[in-house]
Amino acid sequence: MVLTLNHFLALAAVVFVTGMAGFVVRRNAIVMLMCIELMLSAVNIVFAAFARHHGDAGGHVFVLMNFAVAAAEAAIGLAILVEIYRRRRTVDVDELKSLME
Amino acid sequence: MEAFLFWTCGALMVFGGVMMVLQRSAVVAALWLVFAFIAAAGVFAVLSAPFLAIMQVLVYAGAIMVLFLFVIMMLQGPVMEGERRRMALPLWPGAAIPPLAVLVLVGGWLGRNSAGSFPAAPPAGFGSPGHVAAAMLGRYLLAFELISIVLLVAIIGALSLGHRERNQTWS
Amino acid sequence: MHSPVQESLVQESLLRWIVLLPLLGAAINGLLNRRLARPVVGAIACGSVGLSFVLSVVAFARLASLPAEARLLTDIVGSWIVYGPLRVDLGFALDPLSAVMALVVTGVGFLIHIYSLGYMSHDKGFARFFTYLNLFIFAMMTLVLGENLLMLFVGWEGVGLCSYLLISFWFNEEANAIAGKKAFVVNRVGDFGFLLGIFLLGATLLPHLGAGEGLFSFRTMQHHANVLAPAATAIALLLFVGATGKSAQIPLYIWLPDAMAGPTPVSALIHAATMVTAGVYMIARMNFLYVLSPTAMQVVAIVGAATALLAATIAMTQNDIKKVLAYSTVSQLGYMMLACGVGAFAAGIFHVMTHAFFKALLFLGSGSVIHAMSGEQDMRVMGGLHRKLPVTFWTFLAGTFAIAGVFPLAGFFSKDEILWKTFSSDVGGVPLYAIAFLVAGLTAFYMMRLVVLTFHGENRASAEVRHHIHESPWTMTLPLVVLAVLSVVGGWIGWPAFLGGSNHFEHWLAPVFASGGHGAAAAGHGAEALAHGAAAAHGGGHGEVALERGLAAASLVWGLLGLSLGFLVYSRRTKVADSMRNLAGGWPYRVLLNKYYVDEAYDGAILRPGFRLSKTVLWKGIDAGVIDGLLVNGTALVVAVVGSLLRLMQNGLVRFYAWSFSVGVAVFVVYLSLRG
Amino acid sequence: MPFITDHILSWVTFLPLAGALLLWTVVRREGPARWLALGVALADFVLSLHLWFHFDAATGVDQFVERVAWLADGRISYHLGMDGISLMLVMLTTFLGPLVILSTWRAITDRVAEFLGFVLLLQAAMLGTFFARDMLLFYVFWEAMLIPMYFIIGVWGGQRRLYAAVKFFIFTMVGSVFMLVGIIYLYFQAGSMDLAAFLALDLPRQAQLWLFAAFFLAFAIKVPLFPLHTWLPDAHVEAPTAGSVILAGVLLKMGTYGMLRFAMPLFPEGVTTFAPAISVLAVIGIIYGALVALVQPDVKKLVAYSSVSHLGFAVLGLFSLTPLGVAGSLYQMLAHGLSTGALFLLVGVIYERRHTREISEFGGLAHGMPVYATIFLITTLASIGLPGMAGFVAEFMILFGTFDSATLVHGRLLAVLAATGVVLGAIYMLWMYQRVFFGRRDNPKNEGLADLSGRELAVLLPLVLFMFWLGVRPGLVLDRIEASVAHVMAPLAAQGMTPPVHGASLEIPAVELPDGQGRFVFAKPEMR
Repeated sequence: MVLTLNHFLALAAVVFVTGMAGFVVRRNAIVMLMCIELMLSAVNIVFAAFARHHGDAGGHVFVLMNFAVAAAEAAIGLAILVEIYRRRRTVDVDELKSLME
Repeated sequence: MEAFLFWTCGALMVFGGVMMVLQRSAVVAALWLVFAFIAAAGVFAVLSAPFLAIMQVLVYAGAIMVLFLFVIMMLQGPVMEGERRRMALPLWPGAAIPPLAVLVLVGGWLGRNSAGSFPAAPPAGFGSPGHVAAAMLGRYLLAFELISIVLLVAIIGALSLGHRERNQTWS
Repeated sequence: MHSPVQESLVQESLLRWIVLLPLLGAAINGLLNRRLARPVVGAIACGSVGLSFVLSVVAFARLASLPAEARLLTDIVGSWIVYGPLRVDLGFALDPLSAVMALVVTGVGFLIHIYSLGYMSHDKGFARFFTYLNLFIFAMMTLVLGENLLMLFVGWEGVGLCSYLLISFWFNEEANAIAGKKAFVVNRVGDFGFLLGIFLLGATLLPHLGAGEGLFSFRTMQHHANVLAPAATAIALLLFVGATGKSAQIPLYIWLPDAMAGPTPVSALIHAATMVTAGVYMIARMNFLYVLSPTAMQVVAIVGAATALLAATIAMTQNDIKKVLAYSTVSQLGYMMLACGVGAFAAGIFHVMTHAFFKALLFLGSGSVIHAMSGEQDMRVMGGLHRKLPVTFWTFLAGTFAIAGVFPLAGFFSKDEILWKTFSSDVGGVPLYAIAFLVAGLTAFYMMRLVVLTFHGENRASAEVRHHIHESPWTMTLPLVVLAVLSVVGGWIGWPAFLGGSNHFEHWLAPVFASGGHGAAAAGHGAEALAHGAAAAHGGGHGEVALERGLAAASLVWGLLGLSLGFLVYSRRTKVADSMRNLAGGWPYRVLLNKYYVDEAYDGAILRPGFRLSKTVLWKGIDAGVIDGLLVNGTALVVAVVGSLLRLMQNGLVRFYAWSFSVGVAVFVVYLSLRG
Repeated sequence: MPFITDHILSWVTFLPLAGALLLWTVVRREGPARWLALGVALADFVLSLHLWFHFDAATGVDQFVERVAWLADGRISYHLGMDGISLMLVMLTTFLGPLVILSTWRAITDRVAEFLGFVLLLQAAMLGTFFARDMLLFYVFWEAMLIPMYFIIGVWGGQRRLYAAVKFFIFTMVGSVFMLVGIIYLYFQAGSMDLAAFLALDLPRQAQLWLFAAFFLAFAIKVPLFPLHTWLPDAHVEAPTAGSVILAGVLLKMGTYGMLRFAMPLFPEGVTTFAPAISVLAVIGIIYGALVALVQPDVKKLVAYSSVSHLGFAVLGLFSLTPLGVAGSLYQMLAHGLSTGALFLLVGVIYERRHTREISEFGGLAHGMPVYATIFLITTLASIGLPGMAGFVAEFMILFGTFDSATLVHGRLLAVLAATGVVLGAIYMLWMYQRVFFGRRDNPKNEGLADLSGRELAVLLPLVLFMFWLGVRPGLVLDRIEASVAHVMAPLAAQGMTPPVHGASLEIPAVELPDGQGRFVFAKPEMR
C-alpha cells in the first residue's frame, strides 16, 4: 500500500478533533491545555506531510516554530493557572467565571 | 514497511489522545499525552523527518510535558485527582456534534480529493538537521528571530506572573 | 516713470532710529517696570520720544535740502516676507507727506509725554502707562514711515493695540475694559476691509512687477498706478473701510466716544491728534489710487461730510466734557475725509496738522480741568473755573477759537481751505459745501457751550471738590502753552494765496500729490477733477479769488455767529437752552443725547443675534446635537445595541466559548466542502 | 561625529524612544526621571539643530537620507529623509519637547516616570512620522502616536478622561483604517512601499478619487476639519496640560502635513476634484470654530475651538493650490504651534493654582499677576494674528494665496469669508482676556495667587521670543521651505494646475491681464 498525503491529513484531522472534543468536554484547565498541545501536534503532522509532499524543508522549519510557540503557550498558560490556583484554589474552568461581563 | 509504521504509529497516537481525554486524573492524562507524542515522533519518522522526530521526543515529550507534570505535582490538591462533577448527560451530544461533523466532512472531502501519493523519494538529505538548519537560518531567518522574541516575551511573562511581592505569602 | 526719483534714492539709516527709539524706551520701561524710580521712567520715556523728534527734525532738514522732485529718503532694514514673486521689505521711507506726519506725531507726542508726567504722577501704573505710550509712538511712526502698505498695516494694527491697552488702562473698571475691547474689535472690522483691499491690490499688481520690486511698496504702486486703474474703485473702497474704522467715520465711528474711558493724555494723543488721523494719512498716501476712481472719491467725500454733520449734532447735547470733544474729533475727521474725497489731499493733511495742535490742546485742557475737579467729567457740575485755572482757561479759549475757525488762528486756514476746495470741486459742489458750512457753525456753537459750561458762571460742584480745585503743575501747563501757541500760529505756513500768502504747506506736499495725476492720465475723469482742483488752488482767475475771499469771510462770520450764540444761550439766557431741549416734545434732544441709538441698533441687530446663534444653534445645536449626538453617538449607539445582544453570549464559561469555537470551525468546514 | 551625523535622522527619532525605555525600566524615581526626560528632550533638540544648520535650502529633494531594505526583499524599506517641510515641523517638535516636560514639573505627580516615558515615546513617533519616506514605516509611526496619547489622556486626564480618550482613539482610528486600505492598494500597484514609487504611479482618475478620499479622511480627522472636529474639544479639556500642548502644538499638524506630503502630490486628480469642497469646509471651520469659541464658558475649550478655526486657515491655504498659500499654511502650522501651545501652557498655569478653568470664576487677575497677564496678552495677540507676530505672516500668506488662487473657483469669495475669521478671532480672544484679567478682583479665591515662577517663565519665554521672531523675520522659515514646497507640489503643477482664469467671483471689476503672466505658478520662479 502506498501512503498518500491524504492518509496523513486524515490522521491529523482525527487527532485534531480528539483534542478539540477534549477541550470542550474537560473542565480541568490543565487538561484543557494538554488538549491544545494535542491539536498543535495535529497541525505539526500536516506541516510535515506537506513538506514531504513538496520536498521543501519550510514545513519542517514551521514545525520547529510551532514547538517554540507551544512551549511559550504552555509556559504562560501554566503560569496563569498557578496564579489562579493560588487565588481561587481551583482550576475548574466552570468555576472561573470572572470573564463574564 | 512505511505503511505499517504509519498505521501503527497513527493508531497509537489517536489512542493516546483519546485516552488522555477520557482520563479523570490529570497525571495519568499527561502520561497518555506523552504516549501520543512519542507516537507522533514515529509519524514524523515515516514522513522522512528524522530531525523532527527527535525534537518531538526531546522537546515536546521531554521538556514541555515535564513542565506540565511539574505543575500538576505542584498543585497537588484533590482537584487534580479528577473533576468533581461530571458533565450533565444531555450536553454530551451538543459537545460531540461539532467535532464529529468536522471529522465527517473532512473525511468526506479527503475521500473525494486526492493529492496523490508522495514523490517517490525525497531529495537526498531531506529532513536532516543540516537541511532544516539551512532553511531556518536562511530564508526563514526573520521568522526565526521573531520566534525568539516570542519566547523572550513568554519568559518575561511567566516570570512576572510567577513573581510575588516579598511580604505576600501563599494565601 | 519717475526714473530720476528712483535713481536718486537716498538711503538714510537715521529713519529706523526715529521709529526704534520709542520701542527701546518701551522695552526698558516695560521690562524693568517697578525696579525703576518714577523720574527715571519719565526721563526714559520722554527722552526717547524727544530724541525721536530731534531726529525727525534732522531728517526733515535733510529732506528739505533735496530738490523738490527728489525728496525721498528710504531706509530698507531687511526683507520681511519674501516668497516667490511676493516681496515685502522691512523698511522706512520719508517723503514730504510722512515728514509732516512724523513731526506732528513726535512733536505732539513729546508734549503729551511731558504732560503725562504731571497727569499720571499719582498713578500706580506709572511705568506701565509710559511703556504703552512709547509703544504707541513706535507703532504710529511705523505707520507713518512704513515704506510699504504692509508696514503701514503693521503700524495700523499696532496703534490699534496700544489704543486698546491705553483705553483699558484702568482695567479695574469693567467699563474701561469693555470700551478698549470695543475699540479694538470695531477697528478690526475696518481692518477686515483694509486687508481685502491689500489683497485685491496685490493680486492686481503682482503680474506686473519688475524684478526686485517690493509688491506693496508705495513707490512700486505709484509706478504701476495705471495697472491698478481697472480695480481702483474696489481697492479704494475696501481701503476706505479700514479708514472708517481707524478714523472713526460712519459706520464705524462708534468706538471713539467710548474710547474716552482712557486717561486724558491718551485721548489727546491717540484719539485726537495722531492715531485717528491715520485713515486720512493712508488715503492721502494712496492718493494716486484714489484719483483713479471718481466713484471712490465721491463715497469718501459723502461719508466724510455725513460724519461731520452727524457727530457735530451729537456733540451739541453731550454733558461729559470729553464726550463733547470726542464727537468734535469725529466731526473734524469727517472734514479731513471730505477734503481727501474732493481731491484736496494737501488740505486734508493740513487740517490733520492744525487739528493735532488744537484738539490736543483742548483734550489736555479738559484733562487739566478733570484733574482739578478730582476726576469729575460732567460739565453740569463745573462752571466758573476760569478764575482758578487761568492758564488752562486761556489756552483752552485759544483752542476753541482755533477750532471755530477764527482768523488768523490755525483752524481758520485749514478749515477754510477744505471748504473752498469742496465748493470748487466737481466731486463736492454746493451740497457738500453746504453741509460743511453748517457744521462749521455747529462746531463753534457747541465749543462755546463747552467753554461756558466749564469756565463761566458759578461753580456748581460740591464744596469738597471745590476746595481742591487748583491749577495744574508746570509739566501740564507748559504743553498747554506750547500747543496754544501752535494753535495760533500753526496755520500760517499754509497762508493761502488769496490772502497774499504763498501756501508753503501745499507746495511742500505738492510732489507727493502731483505724481498721482500722471499715472491717472488713463483714468481721465479723475485726473481732470484733480487738475481742476489744482488749478483752482493756484489762484485761477480774478473772479475766483473774489469768490474765495467772499466765502472765507462768510465762514468767518458764521463761525463768530456760532460762538456768540453759544455764549449767549448758555451764559445769559439759560431758558433758551431749556426751550431748545424741549423743542418738538423733546424727542430731537433725546435722539441726539442718545447718539441716534446707533449703539443700541448695532447691539440688537448684530451682537445679540450673533451670540445667540453661536451658543444655541452652533455649539449646543450643531456641535453637541447634530455632530456629536446624531452622527458620533448614533454610531456608538448601534454598536452598543449589537454589543448588548452579544453580551448574552458572554457567560464566562470557557468551555462554552470553546464549544462555539468548534461550531465555528464546523460551519467553516461545511462551507468549504459545499464549495467543493 | 560621523557615527551620529551619518544617521542623524535615526538618532533624532530614536533618542526619545531610548529615553522612554529607560524611564519605564531603570529610572523609576520621580526626581531623576524628570531630569532624565528633560535631558533627553534637550539633547534631542540639540541634535535637531544639526539638521537646521546643515540643511541645504537650495533644493527640495530629501536630505540626510537613510535607507535600508527592511521587509519583502527590500520592497519595504526603512527609509528616512527630510526636506524643508519636515525640517520645520521637526524643529517645532523638538523645540516644544523640553518645554512640555518642564511644564509637567508640578502638574504631574502621579506615576511620573510612566508619564514622561509616554511623552518621549510620543515625540519619537511624531518625529518618525515627519521623517518616514516609506509608507509602511509612516503608517507604523502614525499609529504609534495614538497609543501614548491615548494613555496620556486616559490616565492623567480630567474627570471624563476615559470618554475623551476613547473618542479620540476611535475617531483617529477610523480615519487611519481607510488610509491603510489605500496604502495596501497602492502597494500592490507600485510593488513597493516607497513613497517615491507611489509618486511614480500613474493612476486612473477614478482610483485617484477614491484614494484621495481615503487618505484625506484620515488627515482631515486629525486636523481636525469641520465637521470631524468634535473629538478635539473633549480631548483638550480632559487632557493634562502637557498633553494639550503636544496635541495642539504638533499632533494636529500631522493632518495638514499628511495632506501636503501624501494626499496632494499622490492624487492630483483628487485634489482638483475635491479642492473646492474642501476649501468651503475649511472656511466653514474657520468661522464656525470662531463663533463657537465665542460662547465657551471654559477657557481651555475656547482655545480648543480656536484651534479648529486656525487650522481651518491651514487647510484653506493648502487647497488654495498656490505656492504662497501652501507656504502660508506651513507657516500657520508653526505659528499655531507656538501660540496655541503657549495658550494651553498658560491655561495650565492658572489651572494649577485654582483648579478651575471657568471664565466666570476669574476676573481682575491682572492685579495680582502682572507678568502672567502680560505674557498671556502677548500670546493672545499672537493668536489673533497681530502684525509683527508669527500668525499675521501666516494668515496674510494664506489669505493672499487664496485670494489670488487661479484654480479655486471662488477663491476671492472664500478669502473674504475667511478674513472674517480674523475679526472674530479678535472678538473671542479679547473678550475672554477682558473677563479673566480685567475688572475688579471680586472672587476672593483669586486673591494671593502667585505670579509666574522662574520655571514657568523659562517655559513660556522661548515661545514668546519665537512668536516675535517668526513675525519679524519670516525669511528664516520661508527661505528654507520654498524649494521643498515647489518640489512637493510638482505633481500638481504637472497636472497643469496653473493660471488661466482670473476668477473674479466678487463683484469686482475683473482685471484684464496678459494671459496669466506672472501669476503664482508652481515652478520655482526665476525672478529670485
